[in-house]
Amino acid sequence: MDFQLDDAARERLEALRAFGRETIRPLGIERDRAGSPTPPDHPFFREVLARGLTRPPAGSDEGGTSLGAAVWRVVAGQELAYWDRGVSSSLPGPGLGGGPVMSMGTPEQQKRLLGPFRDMTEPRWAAFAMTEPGAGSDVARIQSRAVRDGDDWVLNGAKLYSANADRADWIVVFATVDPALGRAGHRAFIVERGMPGLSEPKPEKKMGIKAYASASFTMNDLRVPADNLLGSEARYESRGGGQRPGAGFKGAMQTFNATRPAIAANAVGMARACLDEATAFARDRDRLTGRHRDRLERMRRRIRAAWLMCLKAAWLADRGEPNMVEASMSKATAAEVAMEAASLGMEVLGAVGAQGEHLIEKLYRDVKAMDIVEGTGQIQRIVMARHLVNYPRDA
Amino acid sequence: MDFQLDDAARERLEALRAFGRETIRPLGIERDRAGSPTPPDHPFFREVLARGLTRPPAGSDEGGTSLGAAVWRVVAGQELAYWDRGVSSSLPGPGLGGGPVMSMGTPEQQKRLLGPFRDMTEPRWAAFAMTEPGAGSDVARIQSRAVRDGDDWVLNGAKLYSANADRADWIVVFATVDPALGRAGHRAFIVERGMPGLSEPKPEKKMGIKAYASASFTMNDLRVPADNLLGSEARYESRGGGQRPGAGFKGAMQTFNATRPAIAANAVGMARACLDEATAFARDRDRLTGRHRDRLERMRRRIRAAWLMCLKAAWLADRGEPNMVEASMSKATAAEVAMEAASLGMEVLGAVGAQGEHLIEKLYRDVKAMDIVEGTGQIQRIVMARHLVNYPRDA
Amino acid sequence: MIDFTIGDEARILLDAVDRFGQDRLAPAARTAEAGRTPDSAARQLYEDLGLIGLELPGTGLGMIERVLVNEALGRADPGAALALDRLGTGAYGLLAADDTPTAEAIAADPARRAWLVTPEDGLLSVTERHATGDVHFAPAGVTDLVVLCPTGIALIQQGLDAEPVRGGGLRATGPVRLRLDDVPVARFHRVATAPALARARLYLASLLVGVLEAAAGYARSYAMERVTFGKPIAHHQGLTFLLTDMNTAVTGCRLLVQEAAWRLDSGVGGPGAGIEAAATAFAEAVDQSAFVGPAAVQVLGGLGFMQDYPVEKHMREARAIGLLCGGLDLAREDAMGEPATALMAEGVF
Amino acid sequence: MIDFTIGDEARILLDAVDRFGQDRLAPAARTAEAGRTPDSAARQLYEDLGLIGLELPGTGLGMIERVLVNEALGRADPGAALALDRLGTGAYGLLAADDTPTAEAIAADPARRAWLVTPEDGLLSVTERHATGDVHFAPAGVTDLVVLCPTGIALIQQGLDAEPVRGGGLRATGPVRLRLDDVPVARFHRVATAPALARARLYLASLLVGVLEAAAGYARSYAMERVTFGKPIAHHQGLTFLLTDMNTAVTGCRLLVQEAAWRLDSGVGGPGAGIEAAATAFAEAVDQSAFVGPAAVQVLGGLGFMQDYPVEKHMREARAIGLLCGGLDLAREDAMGEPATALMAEGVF
Repeated sequence: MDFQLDDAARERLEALRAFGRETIRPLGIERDRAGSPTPPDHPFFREVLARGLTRPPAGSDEGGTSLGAAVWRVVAGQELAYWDRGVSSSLPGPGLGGGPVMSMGTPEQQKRLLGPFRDMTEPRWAAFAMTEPGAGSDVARIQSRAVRDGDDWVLNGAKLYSANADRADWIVVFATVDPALGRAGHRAFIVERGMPGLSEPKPEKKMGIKAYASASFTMNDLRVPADNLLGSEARYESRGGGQRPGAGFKGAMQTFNATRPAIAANAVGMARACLDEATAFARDRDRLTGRHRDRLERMRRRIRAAWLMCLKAAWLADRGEPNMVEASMSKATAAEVAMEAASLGMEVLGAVGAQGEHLIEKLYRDVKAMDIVEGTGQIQRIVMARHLVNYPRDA
Repeated sequence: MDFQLDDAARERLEALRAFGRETIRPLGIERDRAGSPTPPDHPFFREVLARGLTRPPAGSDEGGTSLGAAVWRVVAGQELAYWDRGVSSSLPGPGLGGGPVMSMGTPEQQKRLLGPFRDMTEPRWAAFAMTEPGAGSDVARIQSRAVRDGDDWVLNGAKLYSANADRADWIVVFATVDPALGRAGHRAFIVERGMPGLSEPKPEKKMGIKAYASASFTMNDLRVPADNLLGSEARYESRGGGQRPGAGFKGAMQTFNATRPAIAANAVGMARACLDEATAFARDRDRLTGRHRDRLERMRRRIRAAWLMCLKAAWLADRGEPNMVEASMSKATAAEVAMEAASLGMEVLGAVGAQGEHLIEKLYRDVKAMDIVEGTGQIQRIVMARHLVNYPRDA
Repeated sequence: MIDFTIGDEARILLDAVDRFGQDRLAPAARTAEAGRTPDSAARQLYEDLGLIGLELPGTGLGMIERVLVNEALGRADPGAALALDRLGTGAYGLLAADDTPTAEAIAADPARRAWLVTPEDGLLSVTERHATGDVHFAPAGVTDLVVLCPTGIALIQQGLDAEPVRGGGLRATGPVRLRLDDVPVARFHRVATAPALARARLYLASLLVGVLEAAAGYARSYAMERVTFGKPIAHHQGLTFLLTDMNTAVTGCRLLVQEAAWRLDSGVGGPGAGIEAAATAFAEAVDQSAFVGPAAVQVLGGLGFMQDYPVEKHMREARAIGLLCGGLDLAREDAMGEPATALMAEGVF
Repeated sequence: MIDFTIGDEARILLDAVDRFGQDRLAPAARTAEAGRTPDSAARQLYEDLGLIGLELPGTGLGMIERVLVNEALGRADPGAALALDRLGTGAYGLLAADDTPTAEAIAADPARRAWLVTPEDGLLSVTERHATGDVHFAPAGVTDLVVLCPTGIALIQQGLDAEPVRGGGLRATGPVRLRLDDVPVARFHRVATAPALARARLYLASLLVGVLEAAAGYARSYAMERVTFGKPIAHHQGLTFLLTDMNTAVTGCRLLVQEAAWRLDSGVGGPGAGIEAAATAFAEAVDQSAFVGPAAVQVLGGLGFMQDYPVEKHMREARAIGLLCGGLDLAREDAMGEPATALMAEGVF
């Protein structure tokens, strides 16, 4: 057993930390006060690219870290969200759109869609759109329709809360060819900015994490070429062998599974920010005693447990071992831990918390999202239960 | 609004209290150490009858209390369980068997079965048997069979954990004439002590509340006369009008509904015992500070909330108003409050709790039953949900 | 006698307040939040309902009526409820100090507004003559600051420098921070402050009950409408139990608030009993708000996080209310009263 | 490097211990409880497995192996596990005092048994020469009492008057109360006690993890078998979520225990880090046992309350373990370490 980072990873973490302190945290607070996402032409994004912040560190074969990619993702994800979860979600890159392209896209698509992101001089975004007015947790229930028409597909429907969709070059959009087919009817399409029929994605007004856009849009007879069906038709229609019906849905789910520990790590980072801020506040007022001390101890203990869950889930992923239970456990736990930490942090602040000027007050509004995004705590429990008690898929 | 007892009720409560302190508490501890129920010929039971402890107080029309019967039941139930829940459950009387006889029995049956209990010189018990090896919370699923044979019914099956069944003159036994009918197939029978085919009810070994028997028995071609079908055949078979199929089941459920606030009050009494003992222990050791004080405050606050729920549910019952939500709420809450109070009480004791000699340790073992008996916390939530969110009956 | 009945007079008042809350305040809640004040028509209606100075001598009304009213207003918009009551918790400090004339004067003058704090609600240092320090949170326009000090009650009417703050919640009050720089104390009354603090806590606790009720109620209605996996989400037992537990939590708080109000009004059990009961009710409401507030957002999922729906506001308002008047910790101290638990030992409270 | 792998050597040991636990201890758990001791064959097997003095110098094993072993034993019978390890937590006090010979002597002599306590585990007053007072809970046959005093570690070998007590749980240890009436202290070592207490806590925490795992596991298996309302109770979402939460609680505790063991063995972060981590793991296991223990009984319903099923025993044992070695409150003090949270600030621990 071993629970420490190697020097290469630690060095990289220190760089993230410095940038977080100097740039990410102040920007996050600024955007919270402004109540709107960081504009895409903000110099911050070019700086992020110039510093190479979105690149994973070199691997051990290149003399870099011996940490696996998934473990590094939770380490970095924790640190970035510590400074600001909203800003960290706004960073340029393919975002949640990258996973489906990697797992389902043809080589041609992967090259076409992901290639431009290698250019580190210009910030670019992609996005992922699953949630609909009528389908949140119940992703199988999406109503957006895709109809084949000659060489094209025609899309109609509405999507909610797609991260960075307001600035995305392309969006992975899930739609169904036949709602009666359930998951087997799902298809993933690449919708590109400016395509006729795509409404301007509109950032929603949120309680917190305001630095990135959760944007909603509609598709009105939106026509995409067949090449923009992610993974080509064969991917969905083949039966037997490797591919099964429902691959489109499964593609989406795999995206979630891979990102859950990283989202959990975000929550851990935010909880840690609550802890550090509350500790500093209590110390400054000479109140590191009694109930406040107990609150801090509880926050710290629960954060530690959640963090170990993140590490374990990521470590399993790096080994290629099943980690469904661990991934969902880390997500469900870390989100609750973060909410509790923020709430306890507010109590440490007392009436200062009501003032609305302290970072913990912002975190209190930010963290609630963590138990909702990419699978609510309830959904995580169902995922765990499938493995633990054979909870039926269709219950 | 008013939240105080009148003088007549308070006087009666004082009498219960004195008897509880002098007799019930020591007997409860004695039986816990012995690990077996109080023998039916123990002089305690005659003393209880002689003192009239099982009689409700005179009403205001007789110059007595202005409290309603249900409110008095929670007041007395709380006090008795404060001194010992096991002993209070062992008190002579028709017990849970009384409810179904009152709600479903014919006048003849009521007279025949309940009449003997008016004799206050000889302790007598009756019992109620619903739970089976395969059916706990899911009472509709009972498997005990009743088959009509001439003028008799023939019963076969097994019943678990029937309070005082080891000493009961008669037991209300629920059986089904046809499992396929579900609740509509249920019938309630009076099984009398010594009937051929009835096994000797055997007290089970329990974690706590050992002063009364939770007895299990089997029925093996047990033959009861048609007169022992509770409420007579017409009660079950009439359709339309007042009676519906499933009346047998409903009879059982009505019994539960009426007793839930009283069971909740038991739990409140036990929680209060934990609080008082923990307070005394902390005071004696000069530890009424910091975390211990906070534990006591939390116990106290939660007990108070649960107790007000009991009063409200009982008050509604006395007014003849629907109280399903309030009754289930009081039961679910009080049981959890009691478990928490016992667990916190153990922490106040520290290593003395591990010793197993302190009353709180006994209460820790006793209270867990309260979230199980007469409908688990889960069942209570389902009952509440039927009213709050139209939770379906058959989900 | 055990009796949960609400008297006829209170019922009539309550119905009017509830209509006012649901018809006027609730629909305007987001406007009031953005504009940092309820509209002037609402101010007038609140005065017309006689809700300012409800507890002043001669009205025949007391804490029972106040908690019922506040529960209804909290359900509609707790920020507006605090903003509209210009006398508010200040009344309890002034009445405890036997300074009814000042209370009546404030109630009568639309340009005045009182606010009650403890030194823990800022970094206040108050002598019988001077006061210095901060009040972390106050509504806009405070003219009469009532401070519950260890040795008595101070009334401060000058030098209340106000600086607007964002407000974590309760933005309809137009939240400010007050800075007092060695300002004069207008009057100092050497009296016990606990009775005033008890009433102030109950005032806040009843608002909290209202907010939590609104949050739980909205979540419940939503969950009965929203269908996933073939049925309303309210019928997925995981959420079903969450919803029943939210309802139970709110009910428990409401009962504690009502009992405490009865105790303060009736004096049964002595003044200590009412102080204890009020602190208990406040502590429980604050504790449960940490559960019910976020849970309501959770039930709505992504929608809950959006300002298009009321539950994110409920979550913020509830958290903010619980931080006032010394917050949870001070209340827990007072809730323990004498550890001998004399009242508990009676088996009924 | 982040690595959760259990080494090959530890794995082999663990498999043997797990077989011993499941094949020998678990089936005999009720007999051992009623008879207040494990059977003598079990005693011999425990010694043969080399589990007494596992942490003594020269074995090459450490806290990681101990917590894995104890988790397996706790799953089978925590009372027996405590009864069988005659050196037990005493080892940590003796090693911290650099008194390896005494530890080895106890390990080698079947007639001796050590027990480690803090003054909080009784009403003990210990000087460097004499000791007076009680130890509230100890296993039968203690010959070497190790007391972690504020100024050092006392070893007491005479005058350990034992009086049997019932035991709320852990009856297989043959629980006694020790009364010390001004008895001599055999040796007093002026050393820091925190490292010994940390290891003792981790010893107990790993037993707790085992018990909770057994409780959660039994409840889970039962819930998958038991059918109500047409499906396994594990598929009624209310219980489903309870079961997943129990599993999550146990997993969190296990991870904290493992990390703390690694930290104590490796010294990474300095000795303070290991002490803090061990206190954290113990506190969390105690806190979670208040949830998992009763929840397992709840899942079984009426059956859970009966001695025919193991979960009522799990609930009692878990509660009892958490009261030893100063219990939750002392652990929470040490878990906070320096509030500066130096390790936390690194983002990883």
